[in-house]
Amino acid sequence: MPDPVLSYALPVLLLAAFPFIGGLLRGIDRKITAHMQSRIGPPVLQPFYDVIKLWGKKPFITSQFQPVLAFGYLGFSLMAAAILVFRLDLLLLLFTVATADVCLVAASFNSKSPYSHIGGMRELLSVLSYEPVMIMSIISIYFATRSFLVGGIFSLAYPLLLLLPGVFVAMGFVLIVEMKKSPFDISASMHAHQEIVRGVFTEFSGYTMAMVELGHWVKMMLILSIMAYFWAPNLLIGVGLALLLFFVSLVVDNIYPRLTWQRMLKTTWTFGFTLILANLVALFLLGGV
Amino acid sequence: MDIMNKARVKSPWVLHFNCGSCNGCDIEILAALAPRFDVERFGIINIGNPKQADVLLVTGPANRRNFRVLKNLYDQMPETKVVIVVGSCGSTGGVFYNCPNVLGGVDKVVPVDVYVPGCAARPEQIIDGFILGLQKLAEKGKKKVEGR
Amino acid sequence: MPKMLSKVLKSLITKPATVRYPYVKPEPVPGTRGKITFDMKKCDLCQDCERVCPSLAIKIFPDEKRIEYSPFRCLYCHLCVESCMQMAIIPDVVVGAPAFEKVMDIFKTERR
Amino acid sequence: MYGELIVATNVLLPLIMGLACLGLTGRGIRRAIIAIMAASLIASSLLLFYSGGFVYSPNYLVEMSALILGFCLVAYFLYVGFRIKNVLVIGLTLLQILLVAYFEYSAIGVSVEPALMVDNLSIFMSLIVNIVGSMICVYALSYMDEHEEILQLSRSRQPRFFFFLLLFLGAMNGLIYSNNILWLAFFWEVTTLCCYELIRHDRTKEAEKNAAVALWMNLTGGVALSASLFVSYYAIGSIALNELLMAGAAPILLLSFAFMALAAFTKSAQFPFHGWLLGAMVAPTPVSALLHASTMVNAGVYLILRIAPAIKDTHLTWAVVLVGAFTFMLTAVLAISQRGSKRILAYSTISNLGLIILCAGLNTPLAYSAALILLLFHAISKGLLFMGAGVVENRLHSQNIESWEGLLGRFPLTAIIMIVGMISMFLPPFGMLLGKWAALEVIASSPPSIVFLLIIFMVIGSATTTLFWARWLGRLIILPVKETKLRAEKLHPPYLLSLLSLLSLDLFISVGAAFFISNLVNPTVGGGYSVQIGAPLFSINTTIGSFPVLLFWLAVGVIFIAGFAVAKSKGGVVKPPFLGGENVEGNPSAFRTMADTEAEFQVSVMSFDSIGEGRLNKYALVGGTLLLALLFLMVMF
Repeated sequence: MPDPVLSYALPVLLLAAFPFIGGLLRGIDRKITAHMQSRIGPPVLQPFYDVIKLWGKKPFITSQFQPVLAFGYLGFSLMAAAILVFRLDLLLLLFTVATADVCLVAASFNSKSPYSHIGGMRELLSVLSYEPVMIMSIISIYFATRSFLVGGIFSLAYPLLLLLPGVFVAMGFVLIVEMKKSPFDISASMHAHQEIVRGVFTEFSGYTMAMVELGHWVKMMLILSIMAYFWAPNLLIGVGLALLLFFVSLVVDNIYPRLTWQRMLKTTWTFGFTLILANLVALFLLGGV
Repeated sequence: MDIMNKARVKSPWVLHFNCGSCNGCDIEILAALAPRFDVERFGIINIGNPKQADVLLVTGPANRRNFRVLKNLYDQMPETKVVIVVGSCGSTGGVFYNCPNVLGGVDKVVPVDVYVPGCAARPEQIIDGFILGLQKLAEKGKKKVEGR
Repeated sequence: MPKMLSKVLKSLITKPATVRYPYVKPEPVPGTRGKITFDMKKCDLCQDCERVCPSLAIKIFPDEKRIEYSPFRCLYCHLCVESCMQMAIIPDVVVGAPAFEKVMDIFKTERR
Repeated sequence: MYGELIVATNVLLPLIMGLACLGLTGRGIRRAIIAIMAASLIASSLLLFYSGGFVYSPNYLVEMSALILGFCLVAYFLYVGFRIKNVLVIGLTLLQILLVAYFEYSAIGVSVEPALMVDNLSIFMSLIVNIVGSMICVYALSYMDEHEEILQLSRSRQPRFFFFLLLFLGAMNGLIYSNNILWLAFFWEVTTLCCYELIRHDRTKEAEKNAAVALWMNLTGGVALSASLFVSYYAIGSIALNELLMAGAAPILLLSFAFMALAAFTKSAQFPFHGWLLGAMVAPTPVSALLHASTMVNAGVYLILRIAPAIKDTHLTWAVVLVGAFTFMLTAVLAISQRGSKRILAYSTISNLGLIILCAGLNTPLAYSAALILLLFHAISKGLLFMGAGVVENRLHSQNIESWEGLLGRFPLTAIIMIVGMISMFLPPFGMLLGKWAALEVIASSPPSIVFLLIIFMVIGSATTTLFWARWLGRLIILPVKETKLRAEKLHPPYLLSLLSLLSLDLFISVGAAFFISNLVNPTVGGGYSVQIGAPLFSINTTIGSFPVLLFWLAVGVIFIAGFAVAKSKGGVVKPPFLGGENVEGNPSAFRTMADTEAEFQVSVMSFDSIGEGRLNKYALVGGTLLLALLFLMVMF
């Protein structure tokens, strides 16, 4: 389908919408969380107010490199989103997400602050905990589609979810880690106090923080979009599916306490690996490949 | 820049600093954050980090040990910012007025924008204080724009 | 966890416990110790209240026949109310309102 | 004539120039010698690349002298064994002498036509060895001056050092040109000798000890190679590598290949032979750089790549894959518990070599391409990293990465070189990631019997790789507020020349990866396989994925330019870190304590002591040994 509208205009539009939908979702997230805690919560547009306000504050930085790296986090997240909407290689997407994370960690390591150093280290550990699961998920998608290109998902006879339910659940873990939700929020919870102040975000302020926040939304949207692709031919059901998992992650956030990094690693790896491997073995046995 | 000011008023992030209070006011602040009063309705988040905070919420009188800390935290908050003092001790020194270690009100150390009386101040009053504080924040935001 | 789960889901569908404070003002609770006012018709400027005040919130200038009371200093302990022989101090149930400046409440009398 | 010229410049000239270094000890003369040597090595390898392969057979006299030299070499090893009283060394050397002497006795007059054969793989290796190797030699000029200054030697030992350095390059070239397995074994032993002598260069107790370990492990490889020679002679009556590779996969030949693989594992420091490469870190840094980037470990990989097409579709190849995969994962995990800069680099090398061996063992066209891509980019990046680490080590007098804190503020140029080197090891769009991308695709398309195991090894290995590099990278870029402005930094000209040329080479071939893959890697793959990696100018395509390299670089460029633009337009006031408000005026890395005193604080890297060497080494040794047993078990099937 060489339709220029479908192959270029739509992805660009989608890409531009990514931060907005992400921000809206963050607002909904806060609203739902508040209601779960029997509160009213902020308006749905609250995340946008926050980011606009942060952008307008007087800039404090830790060094000349920090804003560049913070922008790198946003930029590489957007780039990963671009890779997804333009239907390029999924492995490439993964590497780009890792690059974005390294940018964030590097920015937090940039100042000599104990809090952001511990936060950065923990952020690396959470990368360590979700990256293998994510690579395995992508390889599983490859097993189902025989292609690493996103386009392969669209040429499948069955929705991906029917072939890879275990992988879908495992991606749920990735989502929770990426959203920095409890129980995997050791590097930095999105608000309120914690033992290391704001962890990896401690030394960001003003516009650098705004960029990091935007990048965070984009990344959340990225994972949710991958989830949506699990029902690729009918994206509407896919979006519903992604939103369902989003809601589940909020519930989990509210009922689980924070884990230590060892527990986090054990949980994501054991559950993720077992789910994916069991799924793949079943796929091989049933001859679905 | 109107949008900016609106956003500023809609999203005041709070740094709460206990300057040596008896914890009465702190508990009331937490009560204001908790579901019954839920100040997150106004976008107020207890951020705990001066670099991202807009409102410095101080309880307790300034004393010789930690006025430096207070000053430092204030300096580390980027403009635009307001300082709200909660409780009588923070406003004037209160019952500790004559203690050898106490300097007096928080306004001896950093410029204070809003005083919330009470011992301890009730959550309703803290919310009222916030409303005044946000007015001040909007004013400061406007001034900043005009100042350019 | 299951307990938490049911709780979380229940509060998701029930009405929030939040009081919409600035829009809905609560009824003041009787018996709360709040701000004080001086009934200058009864006050004889004896300075009893000034002496018992733990935080020096009341200052009485007998010569000028003036009382200065700072709600920003007051502890709302109502020792003054108890100590006043003339029953000249009227307790309120609401404490002082927040303000930009620490304004004093000033009471004057023409008596004596 | 042309072949003779190449052999003369690449194999003999280093020896002659090395001898010249030994004789003419002046500093200026040495610099001139190294400069000439580097220029001629690079020129001849480029010439070789442009004019293609050749075959060359030296006359009988040369062959006899090589044999005699070989026996002299082994005799020297025997002497060394007695001197350091190492039973293993003595035993292995005796075994070696026995094997070779018996072979010469029984197969007298066997000759190989041609003795040297240069094909595309040799050319590929030769480019890596000569270009990176000569840069390291240039680098060593400054490094050794500084090194001896620090040690305060009364008499310079540099002539000896450079002799072995150049000999090493010559031997390496000989090794990759050899077609006669006897010659291969001879050059193999020469590299062992150079390695041993260079590791013990500083003559400390530790250096001697580690050199002995390196010696016996590599002698094991030498013995294995001789055994392979023996077996192949009795199987096909020839000791020509090309004939052996053509001969098919009879069980007896598989035994020969298994011995070669064993030899390769010792050289490439795969489990359980990883100990010697870690011990080699006591040597001066150019030695480490040479071992890791251009010579020693690449010899092993070269041998695996050489025999890979021949063991395709045998069980042996899966054993090779498992050794590579196991090493890749476990060393990456071990690396996160390390704090010594050179130790992390060493583990990273072993890990990447494991990945290369894994790919080579998987034995598909794409896998072979992936192995070559990894080999190429690894050599350059690792050379750069070691050279940078050496510069830093000479200044800080410490190998601990804790002391690297804020390098960007202190030595900006070196730090930027190190940062680029590190990024090129684990982040896109640099070449290593290109290789890893290809490797992931290869692993995903490997047969179902082994794919799950490989996937688990691969994901854990690559995730931990990200962790340890990012952690180290974080040390470099700490900028205390005092030093937010970068100062200019002075480096010696040889440092500057070698570091910057490798840096630009790294960037250049990473940006033009598509071009280099189609012109350098694909012809090499073409020797044994059908090329499966398409490389148009802008992107690299396989049948199952695509990596738009140039587009990626463009995007990275845009992101960073935009980032700088935003940073420039918004600016900002540099503020000290948040320390709970207890900051000390004027000193951003101090705080006020409870007792109102000022105290400096440190931020250090997270230590993963619980998963350190003490716990994992035994798994490494036991697992590696079991896998080696598997290697020989597989021969029988």
